[in-house]
Amino acid sequence: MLDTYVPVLIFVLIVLGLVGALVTLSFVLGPAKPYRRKLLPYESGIIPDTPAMRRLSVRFYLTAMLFIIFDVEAVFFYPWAVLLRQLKWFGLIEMGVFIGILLIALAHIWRKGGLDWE
Amino acid sequence: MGIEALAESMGQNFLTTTLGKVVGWGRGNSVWPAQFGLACCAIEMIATATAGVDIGRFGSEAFRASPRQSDLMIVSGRVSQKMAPILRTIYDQMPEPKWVISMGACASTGGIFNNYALLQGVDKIVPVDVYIPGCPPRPEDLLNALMILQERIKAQGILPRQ
Amino acid sequence: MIPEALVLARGVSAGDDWVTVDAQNVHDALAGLKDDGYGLLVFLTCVDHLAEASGEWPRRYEVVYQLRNLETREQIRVRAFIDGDPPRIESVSDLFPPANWDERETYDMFGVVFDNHPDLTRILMPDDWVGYPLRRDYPVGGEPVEFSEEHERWQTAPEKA
Amino acid sequence: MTDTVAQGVTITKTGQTGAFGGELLTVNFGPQHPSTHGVLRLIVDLDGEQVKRLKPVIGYLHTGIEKQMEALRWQQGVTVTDRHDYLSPPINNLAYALAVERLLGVEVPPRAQALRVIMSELTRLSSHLVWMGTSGLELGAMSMLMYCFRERDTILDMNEEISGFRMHTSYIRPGGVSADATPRFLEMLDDFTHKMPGNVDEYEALLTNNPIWRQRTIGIGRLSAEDAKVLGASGPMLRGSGVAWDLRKAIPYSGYENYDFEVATSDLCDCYGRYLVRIKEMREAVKILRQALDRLPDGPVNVDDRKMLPPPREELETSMEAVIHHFKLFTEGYSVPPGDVYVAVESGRGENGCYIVSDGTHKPRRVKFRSASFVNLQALEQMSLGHYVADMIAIIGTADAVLGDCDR
Repeated sequence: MLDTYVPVLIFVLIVLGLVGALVTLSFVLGPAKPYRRKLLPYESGIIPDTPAMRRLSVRFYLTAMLFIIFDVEAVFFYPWAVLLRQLKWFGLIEMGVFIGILLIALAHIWRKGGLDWE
Repeated sequence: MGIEALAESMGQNFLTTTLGKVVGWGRGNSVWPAQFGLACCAIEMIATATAGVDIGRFGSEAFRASPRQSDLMIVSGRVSQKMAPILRTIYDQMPEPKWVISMGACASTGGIFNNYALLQGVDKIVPVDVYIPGCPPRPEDLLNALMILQERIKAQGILPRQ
Repeated sequence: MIPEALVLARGVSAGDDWVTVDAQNVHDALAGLKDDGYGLLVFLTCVDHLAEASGEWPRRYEVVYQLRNLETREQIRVRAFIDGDPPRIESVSDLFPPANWDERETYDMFGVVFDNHPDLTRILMPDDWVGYPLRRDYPVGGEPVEFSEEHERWQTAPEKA
Repeated sequence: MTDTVAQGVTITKTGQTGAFGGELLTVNFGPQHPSTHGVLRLIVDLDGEQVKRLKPVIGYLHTGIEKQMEALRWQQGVTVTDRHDYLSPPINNLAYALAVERLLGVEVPPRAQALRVIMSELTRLSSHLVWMGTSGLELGAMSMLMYCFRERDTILDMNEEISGFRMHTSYIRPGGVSADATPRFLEMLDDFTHKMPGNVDEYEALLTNNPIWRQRTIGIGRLSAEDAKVLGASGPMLRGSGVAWDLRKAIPYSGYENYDFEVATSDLCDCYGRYLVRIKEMREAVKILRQALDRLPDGPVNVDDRKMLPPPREELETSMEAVIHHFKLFTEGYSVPPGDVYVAVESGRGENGCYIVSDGTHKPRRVKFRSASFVNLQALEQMSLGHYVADMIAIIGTADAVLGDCDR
């Protein structure tokens, strides 16, 4: 039963090998001379003395959260789409309920003005 | 059974080289310049990057905006006293190995402006590898300088770690 | 037009007519001209007449305002002579917005202080630069070039030839 | 915390809160930035993505050109005037040459005036092409750079054909032009004027109805006609707001009055309007080139005043005065009667003027270049308040500031 996962294993090994080789090669072959002025933050040539960590407005956080919710929702569509034929009606109704709930949530957010930026 | 003998027996489809040559070849043919256009030479540098005189044939068409991703700084234009510390900062923030091409008379020696406002030659603040005469030099001159630099990079091979 | 009392002299030089005004009432003169239709301050600069052979200038610094009337296409140049260390004059950036940077540049290059200018700091030179480059007594600078007339050693016998 | 000071420039009071309680973030669009068309530094206060305050800091390309010209003789100054606005060298030469000629009271022959008009229009075209190429590149239209620089190379080949130099031609000098137009140049110009309108159609096809270009430029960087006049903007910045002020029509110089062309204006008052103005100006420039080529008068191209211009080489063997004139010119140079003059010419960016004060010696007492970019950059803050950072890139592009011209 496990042999169906062998190609995945080979793929992972190749990826790890390649990435590992690239990283170690560039670490070994590339000269590295870190000194203070090189590690200072780059801001178009000026050494910034203004703190970069400023309190950002809440809108960014709100938009990020909304994105995550609806992005994760999209992830659930993939397995459903693959098995659409086999699941026949049961799958459709099940997904319909799932989408319906999130649609109501989206309508609520839209009405409350969570989507517009200003 | 030296390497050459092995190559003989394998019917000549082997290429034997040293790691240094491979590293030099890789680095030489993918020198990414930092976008450091100052004055008139910058316009000729852009002209070099366009289709007419294509710098892409030498692997250098990716003008990186940030010094972190570039290994060649083409100082194209006159460096004023106010710009000198900034040029030095940008040079410092470029990762090793890095090279500098001083494009044009103003960058190399202050050019026709021998006065209080200009840095008389960029080699006063950064080590320069290739100088290009001309005011502004033709795009072909910039390519010629790039080829000279590529020969020099290929000859360097593996650089010491520290 | 400018009230006649303020005008010290008037003339035409190479086709451009100019007016000399006393430094104290430059602001009123330009305000008068502005109401008269000269809405655009083309540029504002200063000329240093230190040790000048030709012409007898009342004072060392001459601040020049070039005004233009967009409708009638007339141009006029207003001069004001000032002196002192640092030379001071009234700022006109409240009448003409472009004067803001022009005055900062004139301060940067000549050291002319414009009273009640919103932000009189250096604009072209580095902020910690000492000296005012465009004054006649400021050396051109740069590196001495071997074969040029300014280079005294070259004119004497070059022992190290 | 005190005011945040970067290199002596006080920028913002810390703790200023933005719209939703977020603090203002001070960001440097510093001298080395892909979108600032040169070494312009903008200190920008951002509330999230919106620009709350913008302070341009210039001077990073200050070359001391005005001091340099005081140390050079009258005829030597031409090489320096090429290099301060490096996108329109002949137009700077023209301003300097016209100023010196007016001081001397000298008039150049008609053929020289026509050649000067040809070189100015070619330069205006190449300057607009560089603007469109780099502005397109910034707003995502990468191929614009390739298209525009293809035409620019043909213009540079023409520059090289007539003056031996691609960019800084030093072609227009006090007293005339450096060399007569060669037949090959006239051929290339004739061929160019036939091809160019087709190329401009190509640019329009790429950009004018391009939805991304329209979205990024329409309504961005509004500058009303009244503000443009008050701020002293000139060139496409002024004509893009509906004010039909073009120095070639308003105060004609060098024979512009006998060419018929329209002043390109658009009353959209935004980046898109200025783009349309520049496209129309390119078409008008080709029309002027066409007329100048058809009615190119023949005759001398220089003033025949021996005090001002060296005699032809072959004359040096025969006549003694020629040798004396030649010697005097190249050791001391000619002197200009005392006085001051201001001449303004219309460059691609706006009004490029040259104010010269002469004290009768063989070096100018003071040369001041009225630079269009220096004044247009002051309108940057007013145009970009309230916009997003991405729109500010389009606004920097539309100001078409050349920092060599701005810092002199």
